[in-house]
Amino acid sequence: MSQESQVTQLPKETITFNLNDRDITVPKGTTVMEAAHRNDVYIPHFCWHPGLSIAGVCRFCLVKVDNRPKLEIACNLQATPGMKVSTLLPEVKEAHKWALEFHLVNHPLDCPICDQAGECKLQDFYMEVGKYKSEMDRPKVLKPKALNVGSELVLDTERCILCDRCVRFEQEVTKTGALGIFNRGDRAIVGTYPDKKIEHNYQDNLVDICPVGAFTSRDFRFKQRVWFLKDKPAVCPGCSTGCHVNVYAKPEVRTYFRVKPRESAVNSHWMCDTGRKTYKHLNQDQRLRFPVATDTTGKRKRVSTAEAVASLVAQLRSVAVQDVALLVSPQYTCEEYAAFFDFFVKKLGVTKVFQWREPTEKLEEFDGLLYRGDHNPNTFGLSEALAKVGLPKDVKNGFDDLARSGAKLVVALAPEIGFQFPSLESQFQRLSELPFVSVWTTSAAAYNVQAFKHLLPLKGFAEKRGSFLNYQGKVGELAHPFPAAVDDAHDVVEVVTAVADVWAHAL
Amino acid sequence: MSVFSESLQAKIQSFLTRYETRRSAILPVLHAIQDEHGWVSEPQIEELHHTYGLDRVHVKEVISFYDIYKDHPVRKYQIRYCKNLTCHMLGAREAICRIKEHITALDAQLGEDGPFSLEEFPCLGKCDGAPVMLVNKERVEYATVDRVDEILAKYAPLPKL
Amino acid sequence: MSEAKPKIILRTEGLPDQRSIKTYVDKAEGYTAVRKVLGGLSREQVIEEVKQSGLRGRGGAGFLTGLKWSFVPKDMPGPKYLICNNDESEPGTFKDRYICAVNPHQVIEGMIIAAYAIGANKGYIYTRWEFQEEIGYLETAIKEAYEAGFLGKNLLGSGFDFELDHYSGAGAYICGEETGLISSLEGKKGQPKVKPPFPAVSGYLGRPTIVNNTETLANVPWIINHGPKAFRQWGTEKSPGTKVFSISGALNKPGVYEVPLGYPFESLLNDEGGGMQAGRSLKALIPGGASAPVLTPTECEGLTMDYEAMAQRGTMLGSGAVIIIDDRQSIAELLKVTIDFFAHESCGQCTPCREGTGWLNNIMDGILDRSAKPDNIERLRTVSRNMGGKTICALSDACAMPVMAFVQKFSDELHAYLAAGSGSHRQ
Amino acid sequence: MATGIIKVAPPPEDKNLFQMAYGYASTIFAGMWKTGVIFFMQITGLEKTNTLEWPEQPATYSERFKGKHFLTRRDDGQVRCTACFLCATACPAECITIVAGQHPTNEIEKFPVRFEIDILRCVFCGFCEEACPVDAIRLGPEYAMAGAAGDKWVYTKDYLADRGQLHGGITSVKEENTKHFTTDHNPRGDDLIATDAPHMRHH
Repeated sequence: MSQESQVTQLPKETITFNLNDRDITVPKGTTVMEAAHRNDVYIPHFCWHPGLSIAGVCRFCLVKVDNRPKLEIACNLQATPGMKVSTLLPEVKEAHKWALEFHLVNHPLDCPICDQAGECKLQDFYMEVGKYKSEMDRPKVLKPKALNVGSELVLDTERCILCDRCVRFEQEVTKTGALGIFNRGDRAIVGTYPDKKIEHNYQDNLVDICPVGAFTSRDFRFKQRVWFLKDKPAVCPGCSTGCHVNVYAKPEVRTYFRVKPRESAVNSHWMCDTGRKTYKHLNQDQRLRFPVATDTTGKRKRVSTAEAVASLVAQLRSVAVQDVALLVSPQYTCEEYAAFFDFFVKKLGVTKVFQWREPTEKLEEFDGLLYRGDHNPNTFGLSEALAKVGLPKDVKNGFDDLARSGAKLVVALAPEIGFQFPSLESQFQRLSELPFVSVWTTSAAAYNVQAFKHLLPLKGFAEKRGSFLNYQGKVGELAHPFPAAVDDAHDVVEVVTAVADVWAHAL
Repeated sequence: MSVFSESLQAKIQSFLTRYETRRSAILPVLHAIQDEHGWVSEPQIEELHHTYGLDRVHVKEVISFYDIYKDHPVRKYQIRYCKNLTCHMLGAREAICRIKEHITALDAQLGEDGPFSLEEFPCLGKCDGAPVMLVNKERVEYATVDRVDEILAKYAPLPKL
Repeated sequence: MSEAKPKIILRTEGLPDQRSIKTYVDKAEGYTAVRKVLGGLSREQVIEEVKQSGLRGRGGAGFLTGLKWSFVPKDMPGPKYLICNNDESEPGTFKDRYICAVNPHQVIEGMIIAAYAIGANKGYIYTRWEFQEEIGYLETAIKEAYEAGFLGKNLLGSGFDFELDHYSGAGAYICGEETGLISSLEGKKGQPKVKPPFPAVSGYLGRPTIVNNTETLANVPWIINHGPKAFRQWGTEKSPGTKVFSISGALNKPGVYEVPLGYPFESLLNDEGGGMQAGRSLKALIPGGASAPVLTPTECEGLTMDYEAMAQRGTMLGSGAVIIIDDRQSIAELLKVTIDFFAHESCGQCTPCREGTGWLNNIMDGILDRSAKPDNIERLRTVSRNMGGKTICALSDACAMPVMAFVQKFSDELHAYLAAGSGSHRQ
Repeated sequence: MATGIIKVAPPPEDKNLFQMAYGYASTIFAGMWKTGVIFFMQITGLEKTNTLEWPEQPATYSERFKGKHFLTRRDDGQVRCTACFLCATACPAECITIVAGQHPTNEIEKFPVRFEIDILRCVFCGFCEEACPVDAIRLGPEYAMAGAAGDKWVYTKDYLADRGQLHGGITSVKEENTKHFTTDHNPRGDDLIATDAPHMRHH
């Protein structure tokens, strides 16, 4: 992203200045705010955002510079050699107190019903520098609330502090310019042109950058209070860009609630709305809850993982290796591919390996910001893994070849993100016509296909360790898994190990 | 089919090329539209957006920001009465009350077709003629409460109060 | 003493057909300065002349004009711009309007010289919409100047081009602030821009831009013609030259008068202004437009009209808008009017100004309808103190300063108004 | 006889059996007389009894007794609760389950689609009452909560807001903080959103 490239292309020469009695060396031309941001000194602010241009309107990041009469805003203050800057002096704190008071003068007391509560800058600063006894004893200015400004958004202009971040985001990042600030003085309200909506695929970023509860996400609206949620870093499985994200869940109820971007070189501060929906399939109502196998009468029934593995091995023994085929979707981690191919290709010598891809996909598509036509997180990794075991690495949908191959037993790693596969159902149908298919999947959709005789529940991307390789081959780490929302779920590595064990002992 | 008259279209075109950037033309264009129509309607903004490439959000922002631009229909005679310091000291408040009385009376008869609308205006920069008001574009000085009646009568017949 | 009074700006005042280029050229050595400059003065020389003269910006801040010009980067390729700030919106100020009505050509000549000095080839005169007549005068003047060959390509064969255009505002006080004016000229909301960068380096469309007040520019031709020394013969050491004052209030002869800086307030009030109207006496004085702190009669004693004397008394000369408040006025009402103005005109960008002016206005409503508590009067000061000096432009100070002065100097009357019900002698 | 600090009363030497019997009998009779009189007074209602015949006679507790919870209402009869989850947050027994939703009407933005208290978990600490910013939940003077197996131990919103004992619900007199949903200077005030109550899983 552009912001990143700026960071990398900064001029060589650096300057040193003093911030809170601590010498800080930064590239020439850096503002005090950036310098503080990079050196973990927190200067309170509303309108400044590392991913956006400088507006300097909230007047909250006031700092004291030695030998200068007035307080200055850190976001537009260039660090110069030898400059002494302080954010701790009483006069600065007093200024912050009043800056906050001015923000709160017309801010409604919506905290009980505001989704931002708990991660709201106004609340945080109020705890820090609040005038606990407000001097405002006059009626507040009222503005329109709960407006529908986009498919993903709800706007409350009364909570808005007019920091201008959303307007700049629309102008600078998405270049759609759908938002403006109308009227002037304390009558100013942010909004879209009458009856026009925000339509792009990056709406929820407005919710993220909004320092208060003016923009709230329609998907997350009222679902949970944020202080109940735990977040863990992960990588978005929505497309081959592999944005770095945080997944938010409430482990006590084993429910996932939202996905938010995490600052990184890959995606800067942003991510698309499609990616934000990748938590839904992790919730229990959409998960395959238990392994399924057939009993002697050939009837489907719930079994333990051990039984499922045993029956799979039995099936494997009953057919010749050249009749075994693997159908692999590019939505699993490199580690999983390694283990999978290690056993089936290297050990068993299976040669029929096909990719499970979406026939309608347009790989070269790109929206110019983040979202890519390849809706799989690990196409790159799969090709690598295939190449490693000496198989063709070219990216193509292998369904037809599979049908022609006359395989009698297929082990299929089904796609995890179902909504990225419009033709998933028809693919299931085609697959179910084959003699024996063992479908390894996270989703309950496969269970509803009666013809599937053998199903193994897998963990979702937020529940396992591993790594994706994005379109550039950059590594995206999945290092902090949540406990699986489904008891019987395992990742491919665990399943394959089990299969290998049984296979070995059965010899 | 354009919502603008031939002459107005020509004017707008000339403004678009007159300044360094197209956007700079927004203010003059809006002035031109208001001189002809008195206010700026949404269809007009839409045409500016689509035909003349003036972004509708930018135009709306400008209209809402500046006092002169109106996004709702206006009366035949818009009175802008200065209520600032000097005019206030020399009797603006009483005159404004008087004008309001007239307008209420007129509106009682004519409703929306009443000839006058009143806007208490920040400042008109003619303090040596205070109290001063603008009727449309015409500046009227010494518009004290005792002269208000005759001044308004020049524009439209007034009912007895 | 009025015959001894110098005329630098209003030289064609009262002459027949005063606005026309003919009168200007015949009677007021019109366009001789341009000839002199284009005839062989270098840019540096022009700037030096103006620096020497000690000419200070007449728009309100009183910044040294020559110094301002010298900030423009010399050898920077690409266009530069000169803008004449004719958006005179400060309540009580109407001098620029009068200058445009009396002697528009001198402004234009001043612009040509200034443009030459900073190397700008495009200029704009930004006039507020309310000055419909004067906009007419300016446009004819510009036309005349083009016909006479003082505007356009290759002026007087010097190879210097200068195009001048007129731009009309749309009713926003904040467009009088130079960066606000630039935003407006770019077709945006008239919201001031964060500084740095300053307009002299990156202004209109990100190009070097100088914004000067109408009166300031009108001074330039005279300085070029007669030299800095002659200019300094009037006014004080730090505030040389003359100043065009606009005097208003309950006077016998309110109007626009050009007098040397340092001119005694007494004579300005009684000679030029013709004294207070019968039966009225001076209650207070606002010496520099609505944003200047108010002065009590005692503070007015021995007051001279120049930047230092005003600063000394904790107020400012501003744009030279002298507002006389007579004894029939209610301070509470005037304070409401002042605050209401700034609350209406705040551009809504910076929080302290947006919310602060609104809050003050809100309190004033309470005081006028007497629903406010007595401590609200002191709160006016607390709020003002904390909104001042914290914003992009000076509007929040412009609101805070007069409020603090009013409340400090007339707090008894305000309390009486709130308590007794009527502080006004009108009812 | 030990003489010292402790004085021991001498045994009744000069009392004969009859005297002793009289002594005991008289006290017994005195006691029975007293009892008899009170018994007579009370059954004839001449004296007030200090016990009551529960459950036929109800016992009333003080208003401040922290008994069974109830949800207060607005003047318009709507449940006042704004589903802010503060009670659930404060609850040490984690016995409160709330599902919030978008209210169909515009006056109220957020409201509890479900509000449940698992009374078997509740410890009657009253923290919910303390935490509530809008005086929506209170602990009332009802104390009798005995029940048989199979009874409803999870109180629903309707039960909490309106059960027989509440006589049509208690209205809290707290004044509303102003909400602004009108269309003036609002380009699209008619376009207020109304989302469905979000679906929530529970284990």
